Amino acid sequence: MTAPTYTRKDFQTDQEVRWCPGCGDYTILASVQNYMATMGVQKEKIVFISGIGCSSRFPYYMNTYGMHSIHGRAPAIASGLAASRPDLSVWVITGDGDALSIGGNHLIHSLRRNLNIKILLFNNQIYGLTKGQYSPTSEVGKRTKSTPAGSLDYPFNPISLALGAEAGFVARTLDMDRNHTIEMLEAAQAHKGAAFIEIYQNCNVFNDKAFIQLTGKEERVSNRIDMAAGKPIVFGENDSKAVVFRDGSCVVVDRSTVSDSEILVHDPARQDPTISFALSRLSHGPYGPTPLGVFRNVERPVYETEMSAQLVEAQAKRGPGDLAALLASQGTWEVT
Amino acid sequence: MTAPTYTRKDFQTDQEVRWCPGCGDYTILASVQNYMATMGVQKEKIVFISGIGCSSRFPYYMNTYGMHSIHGRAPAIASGLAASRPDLSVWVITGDGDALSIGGNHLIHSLRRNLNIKILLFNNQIYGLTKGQYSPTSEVGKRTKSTPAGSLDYPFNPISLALGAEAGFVARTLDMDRNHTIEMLEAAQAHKGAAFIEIYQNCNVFNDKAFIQLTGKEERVSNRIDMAAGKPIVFGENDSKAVVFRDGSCVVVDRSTVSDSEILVHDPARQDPTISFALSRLSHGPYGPTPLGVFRNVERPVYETEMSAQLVEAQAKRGPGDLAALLASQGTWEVT
Amino acid sequence: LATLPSFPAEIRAPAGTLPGVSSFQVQIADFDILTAGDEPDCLVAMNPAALKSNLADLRENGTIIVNEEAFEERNLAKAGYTSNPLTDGSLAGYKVIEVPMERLTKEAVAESGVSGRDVLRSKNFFALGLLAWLFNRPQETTLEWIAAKFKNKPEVGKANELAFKAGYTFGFATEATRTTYLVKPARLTPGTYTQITGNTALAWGLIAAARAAKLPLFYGTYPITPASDVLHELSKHKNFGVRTFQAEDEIAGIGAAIGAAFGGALAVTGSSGPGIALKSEAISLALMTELPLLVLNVQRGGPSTGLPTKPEQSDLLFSLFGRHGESPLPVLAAASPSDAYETAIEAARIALRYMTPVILLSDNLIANGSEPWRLPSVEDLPDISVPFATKPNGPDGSYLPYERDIETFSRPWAVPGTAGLEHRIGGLEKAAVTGNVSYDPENHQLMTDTRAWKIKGIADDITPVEVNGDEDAEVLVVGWGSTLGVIRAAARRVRLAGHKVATAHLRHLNPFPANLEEVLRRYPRVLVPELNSGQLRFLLRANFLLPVEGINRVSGEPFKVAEIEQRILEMI
Amino acid sequence: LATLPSFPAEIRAPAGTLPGVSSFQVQIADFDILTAGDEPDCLVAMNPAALKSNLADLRENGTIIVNEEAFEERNLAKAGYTSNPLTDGSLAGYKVIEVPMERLTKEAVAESGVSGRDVLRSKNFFALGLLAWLFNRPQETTLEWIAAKFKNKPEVGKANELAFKAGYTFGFATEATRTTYLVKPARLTPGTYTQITGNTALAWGLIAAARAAKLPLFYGTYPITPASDVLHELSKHKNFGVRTFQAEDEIAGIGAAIGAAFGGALAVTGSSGPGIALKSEAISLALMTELPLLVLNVQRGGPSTGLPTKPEQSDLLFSLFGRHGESPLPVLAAASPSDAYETAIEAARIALRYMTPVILLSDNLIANGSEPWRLPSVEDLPDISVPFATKPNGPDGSYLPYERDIETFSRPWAVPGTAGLEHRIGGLEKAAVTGNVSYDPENHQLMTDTRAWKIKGIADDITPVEVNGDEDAEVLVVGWGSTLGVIRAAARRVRLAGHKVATAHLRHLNPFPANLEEVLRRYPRVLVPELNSGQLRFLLRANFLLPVEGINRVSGEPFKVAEIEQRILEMI
Ligand SMILES: Cc1ncc(C[n+]2csc(CCOP(=O)(O)OP(=O)(O)O)c2C)c(N)n1
Ligand SMILES: Cc1ncc(C[n+]2csc(CCOP(=O)(O)OP(=O)(O)O)c2C)c(N)n1
Ligand code: SF4
Ligand code: SF4
Ligand SMILES: [Mg+2]
Ligand SMILES: [Mg+2]
Repeated sequence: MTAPTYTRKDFQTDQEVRWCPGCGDYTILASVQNYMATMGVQKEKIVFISGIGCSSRFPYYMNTYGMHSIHGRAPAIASGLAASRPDLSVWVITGDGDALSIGGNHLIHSLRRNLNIKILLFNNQIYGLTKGQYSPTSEVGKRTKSTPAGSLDYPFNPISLALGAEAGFVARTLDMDRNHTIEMLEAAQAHKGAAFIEIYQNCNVFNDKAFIQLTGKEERVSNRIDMAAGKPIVFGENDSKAVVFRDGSCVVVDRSTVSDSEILVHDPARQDPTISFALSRLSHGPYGPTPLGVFRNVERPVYETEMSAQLVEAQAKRGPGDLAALLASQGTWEVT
Repeated sequence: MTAPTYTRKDFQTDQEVRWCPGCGDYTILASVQNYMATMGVQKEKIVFISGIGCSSRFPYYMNTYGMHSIHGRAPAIASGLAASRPDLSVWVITGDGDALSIGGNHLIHSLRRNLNIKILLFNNQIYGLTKGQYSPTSEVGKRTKSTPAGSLDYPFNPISLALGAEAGFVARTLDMDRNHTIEMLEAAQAHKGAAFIEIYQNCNVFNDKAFIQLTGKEERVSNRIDMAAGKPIVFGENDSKAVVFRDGSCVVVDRSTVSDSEILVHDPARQDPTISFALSRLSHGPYGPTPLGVFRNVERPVYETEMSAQLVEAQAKRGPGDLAALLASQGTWEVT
Repeated sequence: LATLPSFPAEIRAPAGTLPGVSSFQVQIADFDILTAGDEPDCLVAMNPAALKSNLADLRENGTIIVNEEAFEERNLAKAGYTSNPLTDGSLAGYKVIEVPMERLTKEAVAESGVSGRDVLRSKNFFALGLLAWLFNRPQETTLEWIAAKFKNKPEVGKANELAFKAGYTFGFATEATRTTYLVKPARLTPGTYTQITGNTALAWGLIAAARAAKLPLFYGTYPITPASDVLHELSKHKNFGVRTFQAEDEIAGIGAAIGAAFGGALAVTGSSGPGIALKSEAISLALMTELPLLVLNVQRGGPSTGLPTKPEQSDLLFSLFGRHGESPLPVLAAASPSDAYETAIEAARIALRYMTPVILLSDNLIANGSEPWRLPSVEDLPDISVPFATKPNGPDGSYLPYERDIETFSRPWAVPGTAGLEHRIGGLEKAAVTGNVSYDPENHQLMTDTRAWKIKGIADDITPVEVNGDEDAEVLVVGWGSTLGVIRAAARRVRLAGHKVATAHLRHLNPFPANLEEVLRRYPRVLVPELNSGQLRFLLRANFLLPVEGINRVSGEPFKVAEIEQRILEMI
Repeated sequence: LATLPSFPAEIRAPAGTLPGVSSFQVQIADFDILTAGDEPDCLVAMNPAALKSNLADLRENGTIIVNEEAFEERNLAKAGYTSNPLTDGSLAGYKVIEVPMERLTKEAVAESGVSGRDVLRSKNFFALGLLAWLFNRPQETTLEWIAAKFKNKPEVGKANELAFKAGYTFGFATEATRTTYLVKPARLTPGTYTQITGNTALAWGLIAAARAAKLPLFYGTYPITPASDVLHELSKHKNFGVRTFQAEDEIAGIGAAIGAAFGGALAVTGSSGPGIALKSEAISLALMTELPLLVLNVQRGGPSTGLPTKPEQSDLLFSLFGRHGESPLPVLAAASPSDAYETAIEAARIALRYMTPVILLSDNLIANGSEPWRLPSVEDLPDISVPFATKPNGPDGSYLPYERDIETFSRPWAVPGTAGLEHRIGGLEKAAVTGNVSYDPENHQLMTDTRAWKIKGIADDITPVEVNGDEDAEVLVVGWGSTLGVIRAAARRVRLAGHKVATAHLRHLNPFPANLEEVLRRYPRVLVPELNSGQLRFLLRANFLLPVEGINRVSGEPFKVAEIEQRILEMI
C-alpha cells in the first residue's frame, strides 16, 4: 500500500468543535490534524483515546477511530488496544487533571511498560471542565474555587515525573507554536515505544495567560529555551544566555561568561536520563527560562512487540492451540 | 511531658506474628520496634497504616494505633489522618505491589503534597500474599505464575520514581541490616515532611535471594555502596571503588584511577535532586553496585502545618465560626 | 402552576431589543426567562449598572450571567458600587456564571471579518447562545432567525452566528448549570427566611452537624459536577475549623476521610455517580472497620459519564447494593434544597451513633435548585455527640474495639492519642469483641448478622413516615428525594379538583421507617413517582410483596406536575 | 453422603507415625483426610519417592503439598522420575502447594535449640500445621498434644511446636487454599472424563469461547485470591493466541480489556469482590459504549477484604445493581467446576450477540473445587461469532455506530482498521442511531429504555429453566451457583425418604429465563438456599411478588446436605 495522501480536512469530523472561543485546544487540534495528514498512516489505523476534561473531547473532532472514555483511564484503555492490536497507531489525549491527578498511576505504568502509545498531555494547570479548581500542576498558593485561601500542594513537574517513571520519550511543546508542536509529534511518532508530550495549553477562561512567559511577545524572548539534539543549549536575545551543567545542576548563565565548550550540548539519546532530568529542573512550571523540545529519546523493547513474539514462539514450540488436546491434557478416563 | 522510655516489648502485641519462617518482614519488624522504643514519641500518638500484602500485616504486630486497610490506599488514608491530626506520628507500611502497582498514584501524590508521613516500602520484587506473581519492581524476563514465558514490563526504580514525584526525603535500606534500617528510620523521623524509605526485603518463599548481591557474605563486599552525607562515596574491598559524576552520569570507577577530589561527595541536602537521581541510576534493582542510605533530604513546607495555619488565619480574620451568622449570610427576609 | 421556567422563543428577545448598543445592554440585562411567578429566572448583566438596576427583578436565587470584564473599577464606580459585587459576597444567594464575554466573543467572531462595534454587538448573541445551553433550547431556530434577519449584512450575520454558537459551546465546554426554580410550598409559615440552593444547604448542614457533634469537620473529595460546589462552599469556612482536602481522585478522597474518621473527625466524602462507583471498595472498608463516615452522592444522569448536568434518581439501588459482600448501610435522601441541611445533620447523627458509613443522596435538581428556607434556630441544634472511648473496657485493662453497645450494637470509638486504647482495625473479618482477625465460620456468620441487625435496628430510632392528605384516599403517593415539591403540588391539584389523595415522602431509604409497611397497607393503591426506572418501587415490592405502581422518567428532566396529577387521577 | 472432607483429630497421624524419619515420610505421604469416598483429599509428599508411591491413592484433583527442595535431580532419579513432575505438567489435575519445607522448618525452629536430625523431623509438624490451616482446624489440640508427648524432651517439643505454628502461619501468610471435593452426581453418563477445577474450566471455557467466536482472546486483570489462577492458566496457553495482561490495578485491567474489545478481541477481565468494586465505573463505560466484555467475579467472603479464601455468594445484588445510573447488564453464574466451561461460552455468546458487558459469577468453592467432567466434543462447539461491520450503514456512505439490529437491539461492531467506518464512542449519553453526544431529554429516555429492553430481550434467547424431580411436589428448591451439588444431593435424600421435591437451578440471573415466573407459580412453596443473606430471594420477591423462602449461610463454609434436606422436610 502506498502512503495515503490526506489534507487536514480529511481529519475533521461533522461535529461542531466545542471549546471556549480562544481556547488553546483549537490550536492543538489544528496542529494534530495537520500533522496526521502527513504522517503516512491510513486514517482507519489511527485511534484517539481520551479521558474526561475539556481536552479529552478531542477525539470527537478527529475523523479517525476514537473513544472519549472515563476520567484518567485513557492510558489503560490505550494499553489494551495497543497490546492486542500492534498494527494500530494509538494516541492518548489527556489533561493535567486527567493524566496527573486521577490517572497518574496509569500514566506512569504505561510509560515504564513502554507500549507504543503516544500520550499528549494538555497542561493548562487547571481543571477546565469542572470550572476551575487547581490541578496537580498548579503553582502553590493558587486561589481557585476550591482553594480560596490558596492551594497548598507542591505541584508535579510532569517531565521529571515521566523521567522518574522510565519514559523513553519525553518532550514539551506549546499550543501556540504549531510548527514546534508538529515537530514534537513527528519525533514522538518516529520513536518506537511510549512517547509523552507535555503541551502547555492556555485555558483562557479559568487560567488565562498561565504561559505568558513563553507566549508573550516580549517575555518569550528571554524565557523560551529551545532544545535541539546535537546543539548547544543557548537562548535569549541574540542567544545571549546559555545552559551549563554545573555542580550537579543545569543552570542558566550569561553566554559571555562561559566558553563555548562549557555550554551543554543537548543529547536526548543519552541512555542515562540524568541530564534530561536536570534540564527538567530548570523551571518548575512555565516560569522563567523554560526548556521546550525533546528531553529524552531512548528506545527499548516495545511491550506489544515482545508480547506478539511470545505468542509466535509458543506456537512455534507447541503448534497452534489444539482445543481437544487441551481438554484432555490433565489425563482422562472412560466411563462406560 | 518527658520523653517516654520504652523497650521493644512495649511495641509487641498479643497477636502471633504470621509470616513465613525466615521472611525478611520479621527483621524489619524487630528494627522498627527497637527504633520506636527510642523514638521519644508516646506510643498512643503513633499510628501505622498499611494496605494489603504480606508486608501490610505489619500493623497487627505493632502495639500502637493501626489500620490494615485496603490494597494500595494506605498513603491516602494516612494523608487524611495526618491532615486532620498533625499531632500524630503517622507511618505507612506498604509493599512493592501495594505502593507501586495499585497504589502508585497515592504514593506519588502524598510525596509531592508533603504530608508528614513516613512511608516504608518493603520491596521484595514480588507479590508475596497472592503467591508469587511478578511486581512492578521485578526484573524483565521474570518467570512467575502469571508470566511463564517471562515478564515483559520494564520495572520501576522506586528511588527515581520518588524523586521524580518531588519527594523531599528518599532513602534505601536492607531488611538484614538492622542498624542501617534504624539509621534510616531515625533520619526519616528527623525530616519534617513526607519520607520514603525503600527497604529491600527477602521473600524467601517466592523470590528467595533476590538481594543476595547485597546480603551475601562475599557479594555484598563488592556491591554495597554506603552513602553518608558529607563523605566521598567509596566502597568495595578496602574502599577500592569510588563513584564519580562523569559526563552526565554517576559511574563506578577504580579508586586508584581518580584523584580524591573527583570522587563524588554525598550531599543529600542539595536543593536540586539531579545528583540524587543520578545516584539512583547506578543500579536498576539490587544488581551490581547499589547505593544504600539517604538519597535526598530537603525540607519544604509541610501540608498539614500550612493547612492548620490557614484555619488559624481564618479565625483570626473572621472570628471563630458563628453558625447563626452563616445561615443568615446570604440575606434574609421575614414572613409574618 | 408550572414547575419549570419556560424559555421564550429565542428570536423574540433580540428582535425587540436592538435600538442601540447601550440600551441593548440594558435590555438584555432584563431579558427574561419567565417563571410561573413571572420573575425572571436568569439575568444577563453586561456591566455593573445593568446588574444594579435589574437585580431586584430577578427571582430569589436566580442565575446571573455576568460579563466579568466589565466589572472593573471605573464601571463599578459609575454604577455606584463601592465594592465589587462579584467578590464581596453580596451575590451569594444567586448562581453567578462569570464569563469574559468580550474576549470570548472577539475570539469567536474573528473569522467573520467584522470589526469594531459590530464585534461587541455580537456578544448579545453570545449571551443568547449560553442561555440556549442553560435552558436546553435547540440552536437551529435562532440560527435560522439570524440568517434571515441579517441576510443583507452577511458578515454581521456570520459574526452573530459565531457568537451564538460560541456562547452555547462555552456552556457545553464548561458544563455550565443554572439554578432550577422549585415549586414553592403553598404557604410560608412565619419566620426569618433565606433563599438557598441544595449544595449550599448541604455544606452548611455538615458544618452544623460537626458543631452538633462537637467534632472538627473533614471533607475529602475530588471535584465532579454537580457535587463540586459542596467543596467550594466548605472551603470558604475555614474559620469553623473545616478542613477540605482536594485529593488526587475519589478513592483518595474517601481514603483521606476514613483516615480522618479514624482520627476522630466528623469525616465526609462526596461525589456523583462515577466517583461514587470508585469509592465502593473503600466504603466497604469503613463498613467493616465500623467507622463513622458520610458519603454524599449528588446524583446526575447515568450510566457512565451520562448527562453530568442533568438530574436523576437512579443511584438508589446502587446505594443499597453497590458493594461486594453483605454490606448493609443506612441510606438517606434530601427532599429539597433546604431539607439537605436537616438531612445532613440526621445522617451525621446516624453515622456517629451507629459507627457506620451513611450514604446521603441529593441530586442535580436539589443541588442547583433553590427555595426559601425558614432559618432553623441554632440554639435548637440537637446534641448528636458521641463520647470517644477513654478507658479500657476489657479484662486486665485491655481495650476491646468490637465490644458493642447493647442498645445500638455500635462499637466504641477510641482515637489515636488515647493512652492505653491502642488497637488495630482492618478490612479482614474481625472477631466479635476483640476485633482480631478471625477466619472462624461461626464468627463470620455472627458478624454478618450483627452488621445487618445494627442497620436494621436504626428503623426504631428514626421518625416514622408521616402521611399528608386524606386518610381515606384511594391512592397513596410515595416519593423520595427531589420529587417532593412536584408530588405535593400534584396532590394539591388533585384535591382542588375534588378528589382525595395522600402523600408520603421518605427521607430514610435504608432502613425504612418502622411503620412504613403498615402505612402502605392502609391504601388500596400506591404510586411511586421516580426519576429512574422504578428503584424504590422495586425495594417496596421486595420488602413488602405489595404491587406498588410507578410513574417514571429518565430523561434528565424533572417531572411536570401535570403528569403526576394525571396519573393520580387515572388511578382514582 | 458427606459433602465436606472431615479432618481427623490432628494428634492421630503423627502419633502412629514416628518410627523413623524415612518411614515417617512415607507415612505422612499418605496421611489422609477422609472424604466420603474414603480417598485422601490431600497428600503430603516429602520427596519424589513418596509422591510416586502414593499419588494413585489421592482423590482426583486432590491437594498435594510437596517439599519442593527434595525434588532435585538425584531424588527424582532415585524415585524413577525422568522429568520433574512439579514442572512437567503431569500434576496439572491437582492443586499443588510447593513449600520449601526444610528451609522454612529450619528457620522456624532455630530458636528452639535443637539441631541436626531433630530439625528435619520437625518438618512433619510443619506439614501438619499447614494442614490445620487448610482444613480450618484449631491449633490448640495439636499444641497440647505436642506439649504432652514431648514433655521429657522440651527442646524437641518446642521445635515441633514452632514448626507446627510455622506451617499454619505459612498457610495464613500465603493465603493457601486447597481444592474442595464437591458432591459427585449419582451416576456418570458414559464418555471420556477428566477431573477439573472451576478456575481451570473457566480459563478453558474462555479459550473455547474465543475459538467459537473466531476472535483472539484478551485477558486484562490484576491478581487477587481466588481469581488469580484464571490468569495463571490462561498465561500458559499463548499458542492459542491468548494475550494476558497483568495490569497495575483492577481498573487498568478492565480498561485494557475495554481497549481490546474496541479493537475487536474477545475481551475479558476478572477479579473478586474488592477488585470488582473497583471496576464498577469502567463496566458502566462498556455498557454505555455497548462493547462486548466478560467480567469474571470469583466470589469470596465479604465485605471489604473479608475472608479471601472462603466461598460466598454475596455478590449477586452487587452484580445487578453495583453501578451508578440505570445500567442493566446480563449476569450469569456457573453452577459447578465443569459448568464454568459452558457458562463461559454462553456468557461470551451473549456479550457478542448483544454487544454488552456480561458478569459471570463463580465462587471460591467452584474455583478451587473439582469434579469429573465428561469432555465436550470440540466439534460441537457452537458458532457464536458475530461479523464485524465492514460497510457503511447510513446515508451517503456514513457509518451509524448506534443503528441497531431490529431483533437483538444490538449495535454493529466496527473495529479500527476498517476504512470508512471511522467513528467515536464514549461515556456521555449517545444519540440513538448516530452515536453522537446528545443532551436531548427524549433521547435519554429512549436510550435508557433501549438499553433496558436489549437486556430484557435476552430472556427469550436463553434456555428456559428446567425443573428436576417431581412435578407435583409441595416444594420447589431454586438455587444458583455452587449450591447445585448440595441441593441435588439434599433432594435425592428427601426423595429416598419417600417425599416429593422439585429443584431448579438458574444459570441466568439477569434476565431470568422467560418461563421462570410460570415455573415458580406451579409450586406451593419455593425455597432458595444461598450462601448469602437472601439475595436471589430478594430478586424473586421483587420481580414476582412471591413469598419465596430462604435458607442462608454466611459463614465462609458451604452448606451441609443435611441442613438443606432438613429444611425441605420441614416445609413439606
Ligand atoms: C470519576 C470522575 N471524577 C471526576 C470527574 C469530574 N471531572 C471531569 S474532568 C475533570 C478534571 C479536568 O481537568 P483536566 O484533566 O486538566 O482537563 P481540562 O478540562 O483542564 O482540559 C474532573 C475533575 C469525572 N468526570 N469523573
Ligand atoms: C483491590 C485488591 N486487589 C487485589 C488484591 C490482591 N492482593 C493482595 S496483596 C497483593 C499484592 C501484594 O504484593 P506486595 O504489595 O508486594 O506485598 P507482599 O505480599 O509482597 O509483601 C494483591 C495483588 C486485593 N487484596 N485487593
Ligand atoms: S474551560 Fe478552558 S480549557 Fe476548557 S474549553 Fe474553555 S478555555 Fe478551553
Ligand atoms: S510469602 Fe514471602 S513476603 Fe510473604 S510472608 Fe512468606 S516469605 Fe514473607
Ligand atoms: Mg487541565
Ligand atoms: Mg512484594
